[in-house]
Amino acid sequence: MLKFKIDKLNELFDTISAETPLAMPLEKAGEADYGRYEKGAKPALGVLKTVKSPKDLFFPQSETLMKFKTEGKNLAVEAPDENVTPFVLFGVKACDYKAFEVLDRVFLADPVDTYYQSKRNAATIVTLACSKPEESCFCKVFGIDAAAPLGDVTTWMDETYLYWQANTNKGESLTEKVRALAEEGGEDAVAKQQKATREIIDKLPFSHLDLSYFKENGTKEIFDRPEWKELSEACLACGTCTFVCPTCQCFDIREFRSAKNEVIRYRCWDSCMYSDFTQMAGGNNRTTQMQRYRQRFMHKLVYYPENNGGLFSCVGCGRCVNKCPQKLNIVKVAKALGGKKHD
Amino acid sequence: MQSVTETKNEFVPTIVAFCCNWCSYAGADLAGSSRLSYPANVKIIRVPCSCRVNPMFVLKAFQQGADGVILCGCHPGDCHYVTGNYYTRRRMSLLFGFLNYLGIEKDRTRVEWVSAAEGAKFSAVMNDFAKRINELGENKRLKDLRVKENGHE
Amino acid sequence: MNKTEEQIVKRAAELLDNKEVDKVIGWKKGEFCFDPSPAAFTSSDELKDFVYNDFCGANLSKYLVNECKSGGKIAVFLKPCDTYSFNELVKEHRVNKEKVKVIGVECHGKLDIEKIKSKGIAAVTGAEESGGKVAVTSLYGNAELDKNEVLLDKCLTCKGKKFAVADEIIVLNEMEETKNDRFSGVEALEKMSEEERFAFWKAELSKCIRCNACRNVCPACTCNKCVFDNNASGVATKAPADTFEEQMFHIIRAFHVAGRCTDCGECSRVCPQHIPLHLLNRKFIKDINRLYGEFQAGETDEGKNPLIEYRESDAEPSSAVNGEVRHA
Amino acid sequence: MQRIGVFICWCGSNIAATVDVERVAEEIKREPGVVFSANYQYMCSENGQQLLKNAIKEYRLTGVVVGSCSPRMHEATFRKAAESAGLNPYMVEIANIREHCSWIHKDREEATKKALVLVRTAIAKVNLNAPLTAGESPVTKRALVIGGGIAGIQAALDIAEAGFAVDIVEKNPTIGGRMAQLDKTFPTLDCSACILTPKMVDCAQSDKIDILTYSEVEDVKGFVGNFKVKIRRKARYVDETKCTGCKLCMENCPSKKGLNEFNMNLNTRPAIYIPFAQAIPNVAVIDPEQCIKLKTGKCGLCQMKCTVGAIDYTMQDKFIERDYGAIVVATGFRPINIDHFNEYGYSENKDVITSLELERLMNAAGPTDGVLLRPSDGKHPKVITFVQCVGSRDLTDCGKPYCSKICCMYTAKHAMLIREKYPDTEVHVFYIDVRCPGKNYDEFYRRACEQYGVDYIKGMVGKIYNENGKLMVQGSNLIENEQVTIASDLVVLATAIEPEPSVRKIATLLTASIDTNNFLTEAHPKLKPVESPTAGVYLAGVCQGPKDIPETVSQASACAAKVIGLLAKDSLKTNPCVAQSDESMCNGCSQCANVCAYGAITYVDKEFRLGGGKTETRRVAYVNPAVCQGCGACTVTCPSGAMDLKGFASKQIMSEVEEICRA
Repeated sequence: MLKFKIDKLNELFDTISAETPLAMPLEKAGEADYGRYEKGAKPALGVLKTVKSPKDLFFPQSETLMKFKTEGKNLAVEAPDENVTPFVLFGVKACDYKAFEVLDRVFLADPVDTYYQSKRNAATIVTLACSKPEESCFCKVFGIDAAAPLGDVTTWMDETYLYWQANTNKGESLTEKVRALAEEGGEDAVAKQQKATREIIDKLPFSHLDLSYFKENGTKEIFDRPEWKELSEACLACGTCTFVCPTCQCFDIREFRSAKNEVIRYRCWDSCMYSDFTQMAGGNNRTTQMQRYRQRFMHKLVYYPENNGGLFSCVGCGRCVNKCPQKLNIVKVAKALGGKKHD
Repeated sequence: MQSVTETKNEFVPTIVAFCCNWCSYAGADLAGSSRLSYPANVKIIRVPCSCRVNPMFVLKAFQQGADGVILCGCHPGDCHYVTGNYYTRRRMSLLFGFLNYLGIEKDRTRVEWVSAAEGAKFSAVMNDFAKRINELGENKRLKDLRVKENGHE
Repeated sequence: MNKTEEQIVKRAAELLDNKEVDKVIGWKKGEFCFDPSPAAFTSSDELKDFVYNDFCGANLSKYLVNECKSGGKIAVFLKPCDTYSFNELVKEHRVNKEKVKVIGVECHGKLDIEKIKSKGIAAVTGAEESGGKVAVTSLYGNAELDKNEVLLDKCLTCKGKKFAVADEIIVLNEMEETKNDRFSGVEALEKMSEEERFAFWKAELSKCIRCNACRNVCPACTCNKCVFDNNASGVATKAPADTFEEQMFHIIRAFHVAGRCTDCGECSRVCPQHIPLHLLNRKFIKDINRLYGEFQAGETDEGKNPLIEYRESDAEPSSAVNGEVRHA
Repeated sequence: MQRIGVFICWCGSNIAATVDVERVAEEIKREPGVVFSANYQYMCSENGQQLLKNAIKEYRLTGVVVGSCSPRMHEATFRKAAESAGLNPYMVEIANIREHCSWIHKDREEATKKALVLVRTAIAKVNLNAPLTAGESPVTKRALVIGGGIAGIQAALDIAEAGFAVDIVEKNPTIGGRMAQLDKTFPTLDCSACILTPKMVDCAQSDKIDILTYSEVEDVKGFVGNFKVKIRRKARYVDETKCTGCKLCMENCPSKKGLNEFNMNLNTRPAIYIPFAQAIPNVAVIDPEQCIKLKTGKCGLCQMKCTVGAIDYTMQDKFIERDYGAIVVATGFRPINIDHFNEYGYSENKDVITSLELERLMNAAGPTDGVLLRPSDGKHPKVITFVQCVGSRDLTDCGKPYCSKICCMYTAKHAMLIREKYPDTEVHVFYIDVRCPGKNYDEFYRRACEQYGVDYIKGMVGKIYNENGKLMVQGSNLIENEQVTIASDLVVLATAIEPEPSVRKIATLLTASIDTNNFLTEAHPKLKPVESPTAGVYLAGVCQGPKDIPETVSQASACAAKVIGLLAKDSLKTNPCVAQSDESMCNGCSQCANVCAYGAITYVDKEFRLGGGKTETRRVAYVNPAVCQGCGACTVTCPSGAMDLKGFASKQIMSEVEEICRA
């Protein structure tokens, strides 16, 4: 294990970014989000939850798929360059890292989404263990250990050091580039921090949320529960929960005319909360907000696990719990439907 | 490469002028029949009344690379539709003030009242506006970066 | 349970039991004290989950747009600032006031849990206000904060404690007026140079994730179909695919609600990125006041807003943009 | 996708000299959607139109773009041609490559490029055009003439002659207008009253003409063919149907201090009066400002004396509402106020008078019974000096920038008449230019100089002042290049004329445009000189621009011909470019109705089908296409974009914007 003095972190980031693009949580106008580190940027490593998850790096909110060029009355298609420069993604939390697995199962399954794949392959992911989880966190429910995230490199941070443990070959080669800045050691400090974190996690109010209801009951039974109406009543149909969610993966394909003879076809995040979600020529199969609301949670807790060996498409990051304007969230849904076990 | 740098140096702004059919478009016609010139980069869109101009049109123009947008209508009180330009006046006073509040240069937008009889005024206004936009340079603050440079050959 | 909440629940139960109303719109308790959600109650049994506390910041008036579509009479609890939105909705025929019983409820400023957390307090389990202080409990320890430091932004610039409309009111403790200058934020920006303003808004707006929370919570944004969702409109966008689209969305949205925005502050409350969206709407309000005379949308449920009115002597756009003061 | 044909007009050399029309036509061929492109010398010619018609048929065009002169010029021409070839006329768009391009740019490359952009922009628009069909609206077969001067009288008589009902609304107690005040008329010197009064009588006697004197237009609603006009009938305090015009009341009225407007305030009249002997209607009116009974409640003499009981002191203003198909504006003029022209001393010296005052002083029915006596002492003036262009062609803020057109001729008339009647009088005229175009006009002026020995001095007057009872007119003689001072007994100022100020309000009510001098604007200075840009509104007389009696009468008759042409139709095609609300998006918020100047928008409750067999009733906007004028104010007020304007749809305008910005 290596460790870097906290006051050497900027040097660390400068060293990495001198060679490879580096993405990490940065502060921008008071909020923390992943962004490209440049000299002078403000790292926001102390922030537990960035507003958006790092899925943006692999599945950007909007991404060009291709361009159409017209020449007189002829049309040519231009595909974007899929060669992505290798980059380092730093500071990913355990829950967000787990979310990549959820996304991989969608985008890397046949047919492979090459746009996603190329970026995924290009990334060296450095995770950062949580040390101060909060009340909205419930990663434990999904078997995630926030104190020991995976990734090419795992790091821990306390007041004095950043501890560094390479896990993969990619991780090792990144380590070689920064070794000069590091000292050896830190196992004890990490173990101490992990213990404290795990103790707190055990005490978090949602850590023992029971989702067995969604595994034990049939799709139709869950789908037809009368509580959906009441649960969804206050929903504003905004897309906050889906856009801050690390596992939401729906997108829409749109076009933009970028020049007289050029059209950009791009994809952008869509939200199942929106009234035009899955709109088809013949109309929409979900016409009420209740139906749309139900779709989101059915997908996370029922449909996705059914197709992915029981893996929930929620990692308990708690962003939706924090950000829903009207304080609706997956925890409330799980409790209302899987009710009795919580009383 | 040479030509690219050359075109860059010789900035020719794109200017969109919305003109009401009854006064300002006719004023532009009169400027034409009186052979009162103004820069060719001023291009006119005919609307029935200045009150037809939706803020979205103005933004669309900037998005697509316009460097200046000017609205021309009948003088207040002379609107062919009685009150149309009074609404224009309020809407655009607020909108243009708002754009400036967002940091958009206030001279990039303008409202002028030009009657059907004011061909000379039309030409003078367009000359002046084009000059001012030239001084301001390219619109960089309210533009869609996906929109390609059109080269302004 | 606080006294006011008790009184509200009692009144709601009466109304439902006496069949005076078929539905009551209020707040329902969540997992903590700080996460109540708006909710509808149709029987007095359901009222056990009713909550009215320091975190009931949500403006319930917009829910009436949908609720009014079904038959039956509805009682709604509105804080003073929310009542303006109600009037505006009635004015625009979006809510049928005959169907609604407005019950004004007292408000002493609502708290912002995100602000509490931003004070470095994680894993919050409770927060209670008393005498200008907020006692916060958390898994990491307890803390006491100044109420003013953790008020919702909209409450910092409270419009006042007057109910613009109310069929009845429940006010047990006298509401103290807050002294504030709600335009100081706008003024500070106006004083900046164009470049500084542009940089400020660029940084703020570039955070926008186009979740539409600001629009969807806004009581003035009640279009059946928003231009930004309508592919036929020519301006529809779904993502901030370019910085321009963030600008476009927020400019058009602010313009569409200009003269109709009551300054309820919900847009800023719900923004997941804490973009000070109220500073956009408030610029329009300030300019309307400056140019066309003081105007408070939702003061009454009739009359015209300043953008569908005019005076022959109105300021010219050139001088208006340059800060001319002209009204009445 | 549309199949678009593009036609580039040379307009002789008007376009072709600056724009490479062949290149434009050639490059445009490459545009998506364009299946035909041609250039031609004169597209508006019969052959040009034929080219367009043939192409529409041969290439099955669904859209047409003509690159030519302004759409204000020939849009209608090309639409008609397209229609005759079976294409919906609203599938035609004009790219204005003459007024907005070839005429203002000199550089051929630059102009050609701009022309290309303009044509492409029109293509972008026409791509989104949809066929539009004009609706029909009925025509009310009655005309309104506002103003009862010679213009109004002539228009009314001509319209009535064709068999249509017509109302004259006159704000004064009698019709006749300014012409009734004149003594003789140039260039024939026949008596004004002698030629006017028979026409006034004809009006009164026509069963088609309803004369509403002492009345004003209060409100106008509607549109061509369907105007609804509210008229205020001012309280006259005399029952028109009873009064016989015997004048007993006038003789007995104790209040005699009212200034006689008809005589340009040169003498007084009783509080109850008939403006002049030939007034139509020949009915008295009470001036409430002067009437002792109305002011103090004590008097009532006229009521006692009236043998038919026509006097009614309790009379109130009444409002009537009538429907009209067409409106003629003939509100006339007044001399401008010259009190502030200090150099002429008009307000200080009683013997400095205006030409219209001189008319009254020379008129047999005037304050001096036609004997020319000067106002100050009633003596016969021996030296009379005329000053021309007082307030006309004046670029300072005091006067008017335009030529009042009639002054040169009436001054020649006055000078001649004075010299003839009083040969011992010396007459001088200071002038800038003498402008006498017109049949027998120059001859008339020369007679004044040559036969009547009127002394014309080219030069401006700098100052008029009183010295020992003489009016010293100090001016320059530009021909002799000297300063002259003429000691005069009377000075006559040829005062500029301006539109009657009430025309402003009328213009606003009619939505007729008005220029900076308050003259109503014609739809086209050459091709539509008697029509206002507002359909169904016509202009006669000085309200449109300075003119003399023959011109006024011609214009009035021209108006009448236009009105008759309109009223002869049973229905009119309405403008199909009107607003329309997409009910599925409309919120029913009423904002659009609030900005509609025409009251074209109403609301209806409409049932909509939702999914799953459910329905929902919503309040939605409905636009009456016959009432909507197509301004588009509502479209911007509508936040959801449910309201759009046909022919100028948001998407069309935005596609034009895109094309321009991306050219």
